[in-house]
Amino acid sequence: MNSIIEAIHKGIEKSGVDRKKISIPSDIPFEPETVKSLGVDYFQVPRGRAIAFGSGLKLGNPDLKVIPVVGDLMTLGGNHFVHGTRRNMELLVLCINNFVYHKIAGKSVSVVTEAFSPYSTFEEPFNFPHLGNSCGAVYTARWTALHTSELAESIAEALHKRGMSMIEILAPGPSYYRYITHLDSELMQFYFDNSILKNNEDPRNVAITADKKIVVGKFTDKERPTFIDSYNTQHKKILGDEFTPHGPVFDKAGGGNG
Amino acid sequence: MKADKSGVLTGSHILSGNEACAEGALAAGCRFLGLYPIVPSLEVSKRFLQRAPEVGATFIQMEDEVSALAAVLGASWTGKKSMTVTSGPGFSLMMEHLGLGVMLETPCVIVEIQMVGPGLGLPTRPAQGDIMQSRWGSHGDYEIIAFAPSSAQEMFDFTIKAFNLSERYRVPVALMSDAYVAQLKEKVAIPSADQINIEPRRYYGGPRDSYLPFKRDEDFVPPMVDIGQGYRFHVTGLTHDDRGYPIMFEECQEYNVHPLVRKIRDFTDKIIDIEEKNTNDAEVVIISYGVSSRASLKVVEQARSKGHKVGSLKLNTVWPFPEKRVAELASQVKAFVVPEMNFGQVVQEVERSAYGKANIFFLTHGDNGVEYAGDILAAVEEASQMKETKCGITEWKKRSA
Amino acid sequence: MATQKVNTNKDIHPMENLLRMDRMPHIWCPTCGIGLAVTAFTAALEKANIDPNMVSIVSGIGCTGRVAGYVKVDSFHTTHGRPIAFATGIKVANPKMKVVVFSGDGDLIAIGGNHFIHAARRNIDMLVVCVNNFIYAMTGGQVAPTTPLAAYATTSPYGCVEPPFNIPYLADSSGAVYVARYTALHIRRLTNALTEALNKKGFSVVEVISPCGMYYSRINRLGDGLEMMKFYHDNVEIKHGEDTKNLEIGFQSKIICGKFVDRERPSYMERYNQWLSEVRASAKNPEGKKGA
Amino acid sequence: MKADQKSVLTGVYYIDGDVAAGYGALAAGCKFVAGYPITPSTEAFEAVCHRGPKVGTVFIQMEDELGSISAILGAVWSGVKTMTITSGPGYSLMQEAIGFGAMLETPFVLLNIQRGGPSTGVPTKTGQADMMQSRWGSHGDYEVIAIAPDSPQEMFDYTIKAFNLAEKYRCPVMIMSDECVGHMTEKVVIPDADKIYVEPRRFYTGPAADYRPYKPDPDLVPKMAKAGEGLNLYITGIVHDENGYPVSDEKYKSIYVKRLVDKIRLNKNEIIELKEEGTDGADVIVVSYGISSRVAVKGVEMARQKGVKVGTLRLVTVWPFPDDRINELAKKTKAFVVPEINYGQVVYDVARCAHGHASVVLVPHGGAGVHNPDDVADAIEFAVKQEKPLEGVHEFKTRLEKSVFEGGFKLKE
Repeated sequence: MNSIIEAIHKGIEKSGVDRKKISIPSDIPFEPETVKSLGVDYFQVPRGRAIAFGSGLKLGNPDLKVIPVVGDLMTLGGNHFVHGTRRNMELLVLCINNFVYHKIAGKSVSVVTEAFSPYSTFEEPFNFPHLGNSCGAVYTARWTALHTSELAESIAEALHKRGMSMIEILAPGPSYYRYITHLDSELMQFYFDNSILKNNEDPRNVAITADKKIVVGKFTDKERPTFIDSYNTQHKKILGDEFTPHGPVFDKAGGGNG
Repeated sequence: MKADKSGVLTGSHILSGNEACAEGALAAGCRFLGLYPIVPSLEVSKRFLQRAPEVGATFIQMEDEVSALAAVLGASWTGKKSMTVTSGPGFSLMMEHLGLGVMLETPCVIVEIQMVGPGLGLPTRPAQGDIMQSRWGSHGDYEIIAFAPSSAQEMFDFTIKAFNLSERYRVPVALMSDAYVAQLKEKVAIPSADQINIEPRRYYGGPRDSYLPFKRDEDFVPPMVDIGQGYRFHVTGLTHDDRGYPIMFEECQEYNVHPLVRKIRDFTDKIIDIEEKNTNDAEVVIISYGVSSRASLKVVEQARSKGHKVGSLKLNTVWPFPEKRVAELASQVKAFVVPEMNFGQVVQEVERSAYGKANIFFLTHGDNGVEYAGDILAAVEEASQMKETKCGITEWKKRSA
Repeated sequence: MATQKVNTNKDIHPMENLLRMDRMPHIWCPTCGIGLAVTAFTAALEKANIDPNMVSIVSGIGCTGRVAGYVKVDSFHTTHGRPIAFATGIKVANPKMKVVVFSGDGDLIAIGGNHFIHAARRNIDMLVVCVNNFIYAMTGGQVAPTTPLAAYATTSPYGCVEPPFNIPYLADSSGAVYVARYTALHIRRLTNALTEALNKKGFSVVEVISPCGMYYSRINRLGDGLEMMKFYHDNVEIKHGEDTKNLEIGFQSKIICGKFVDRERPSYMERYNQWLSEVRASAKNPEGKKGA
Repeated sequence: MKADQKSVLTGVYYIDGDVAAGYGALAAGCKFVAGYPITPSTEAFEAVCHRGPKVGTVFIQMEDELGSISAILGAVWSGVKTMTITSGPGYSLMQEAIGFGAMLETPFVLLNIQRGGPSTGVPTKTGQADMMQSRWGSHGDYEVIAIAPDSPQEMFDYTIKAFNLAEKYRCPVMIMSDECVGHMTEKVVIPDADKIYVEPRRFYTGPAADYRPYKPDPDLVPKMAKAGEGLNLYITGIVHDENGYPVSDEKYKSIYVKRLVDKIRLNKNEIIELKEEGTDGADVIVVSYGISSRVAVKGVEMARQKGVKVGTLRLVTVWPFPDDRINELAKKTKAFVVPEINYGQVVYDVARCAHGHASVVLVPHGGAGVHNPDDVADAIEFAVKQEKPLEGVHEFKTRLEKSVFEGGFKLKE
């Protein structure tokens, strides 16, 4: 089993969350056996739409734990990411970063003359933890696919966060319509070797650049009312008893379960 | 006008359809590619990007297909011939900007490599399920030109034609290929630059002060200018007058949008490109396009050798649809046989154009994606033995399956 | 290059050579701030000494989306949310053009959010003027991603439940090289900022806080545009160089204005050209074919 | 199943079509609405925002139309009924996800208030030019159901019907209204909840281990499940087998994708709803839908006064198209006159089904307004005069076209 899937598996295990309640909308294809072994509900959605689809799942049934898995660095889905984060939609976004960026820690990693990595070689990638943090994510972290145990730990922790959590997973993989299991092990090892752990680092400083080592770790861990919280409190405040609360109400002002 | 030498790779090459398409674009003078990668259209951009530095072409990989086509439209207004390349889901995302391209009358080419749909479909398998979408996919009224190449050579030739028509009529032109043609490696003969005719952009030549961006010539096509020339014009996706200023009355809608339709509809005879084979005395005519026509042409030979009077009508341009010619043939033939790799799209146009004068057999694709010539032959044989006219579409049930 | 001079003839509008006078009067409501932003922009265009023939304005849909129709340069009124993508095409295909995207908060940050962050990341050389009136005004006052928490709008009839975007922070964190914010009241500072941004190489963002007397302040009972202007006068704090994360705007809270980011990063075309020269060099030298 | 009392605002109202559709959705049990503001459909979304929180319907204004439709697809799979609301350009943006929804056999309702197009067009005025788009707008082969209401009352009634059809056939159902109907204010009667029939979702109730997401019932429609029930769903937009697992073999297309079109095509007699009047023995039949059918009434009256035998056929459901009925009528009548607010869309299907038995006359209109009834009357007279059927679709030259393109027309500024 692939290291990321293994981490998801272990993470769910550790978190103690009921697998039945977990939904994974993803724009990366998972193999049916993988989904079976994870014991979750899985949806393969059009590229970039995992977070929007996941928002619908969560709002339709607030009891669900939704883990959108997005590949290709959210090029298409960037907007859903920033807005979902701003709203603090209760999702755990696993951002599988399979870009082939040409220089890491001063060394040439991969040479692509054609732009079929999600980024053209000459473009600079996003600093995703920083972007997530600046939009208001309650939890951001970054690991490589070889940091399996840390990643699992992170997933377990983030599953209990109330709000948008985001874990970037550096997992160089060659192409687009492949299953998640096809990762470039050599590159993975390279990324693993050239990363340094810096927990609680200011996300501003964790950009992946040509001359520095990759910073991994947990960068953000904070609290903020979720979309459903704000939805319930605001409507309760204005409408009073006329309002039918949506899902479990955690806010004190809102009262117990509606 | 002759082609620019720098983009023409004269000679005989073994190229995949996708590569031939990129070569065709460069030969046609395309100097801007806005793309977002999607299987099975990757090789077009790959080839284009490899050749871009030497030819002096520019490209950008955008964040999605929505922006890829938007960038192409922007680039086209700088005077660079532009194109984008995509496949099923990406084409669906481009629908809004197809409408913008129509409304701004921006010449550009959209290469679409069809795959099995809907949804995510089968990304690597061929289909012809987006033909109706290319005609009707965006909101509002418009007419469009769509080519359907059937070989690598045609990918090259039709790409050039697509650019030419796009400039001539100031309309986005779609090249509706499929995953099969796109990946088929074949011999492609690229002529020398002076043998390739290029339609120059219809630039405005009058006095600077009296330029109006949408002042139409007799044929409803307005001449164009590039940005940065000091015309300081305005264009909008809203319903507009000659100046490009929004005016939202019923009369202006008629004044603005009806010509968008008429500039194609009134000139269909000049645009339509069909190839006929043995239709003079035919009792059955196979109407097909794209990769299906390869099987059809084979069937014509086989059937003729068996003594059936069979002809073929190959639609090089699917849109606008050659309804007049089909109607003419309808009064001559007993039946049309229409093989398509979908569940019935162009066959409906055939039904409409036949006016109940001929039977229509529809063949959906075979199990391996493309038609079995044997199925078409069987359908042709049955059609040629028909006594009465039943009209309407008869779905042909495969025997080989 | 033709230098534009401010017209001193009193019969002619001073901005006549940069505005489409044949389209006046414009569609904006009384006391709207968009016109002020346009005035500041045209003044900046003259101050920056840029040939207007080489400027292209791209707008999307919305009230601010109509700006392209009033400024007399090559101007494009495109689809909702996509002006940045359209402008990217123009800039990359013809790098000589000075490309300006002039649009509203809903257009650029809601539906166009993805293009906004990606263009900032790529550092495409363009100036983005984002007029923020906290609401979708053209469609009649719907909630926007900039509407402050608990503010009313027609699609948040019981108060907005989503925290708004801090646009400078978003721009900064996605890589913009120049970020400033002023209100429509600060016309002189705004003009200076726009002048500076026009001459900046890379992705520059200027946010213009604008009163919307017709929808935002009417629905929220904040008075008309003039009262909003008074509010800006009393509640704006100019703090240059303030950390962008502190720039959130709450409902009728203090607004921090100023220039926040001014840095250097290689622009998209610089990176592109560098790649191009490397590829060309390696093509000449087959042994180094790997290039890049 | 009866509607939920709380969600039905029983009474007599004077509201516009958009609001009526919003109330219809709530009455039909819609529990989640995602939208994005776009003229002229916003009033429907606003109606949901106002009433929703009181009846337990959650709403969200997403960042764009791509997000809206993706969110409602997600919400369906979490077990609720959903709808999204849009207009022209937004509809174009939704096309990818509509195909995806069709592939997943996700029941959802899409309210499209049509406006003049293409591109931005005339946002505040009417059009009917998205009809073909509703049928063909996404890539690949699929079928949808499209309904064209012509009054606020119908906006209410047919929104409920749309939800029912969506649940019954597990397919996207489009309500293809237009700006005129959307902004038209009329009397709307909302009945008691127990008089409203609401189709329940066809949930699977058997043992979890035996659940096959795409195993069809005899009517070709499979049973639905929801996330979080321990069914270990594997749902993909890739061509899939009964288990929902992706298949890569082309031959499965004809087995599994064909069902997407067959479940509508073979059930079409149950789906199609037509309103006919005076078609028996008519010399000319006016085929219309949506607002055009109301405008046509006047034209028909005028023609009748002149002694022409005119019948009317109103397409309440435009898709699936009533091929057989049109074909039957074509054999009995001399001509079809089709007024629609576009330059020819549904008229092509009328022509297709007429099989040359009757003339087909299109009365076009570019949008931003409705037909002049005189044009409809003239077109009827023109059509009845033809001795034998005209070939092809005859485009009738309207007064508007003549006034704009013939002789010294100047646009008002």
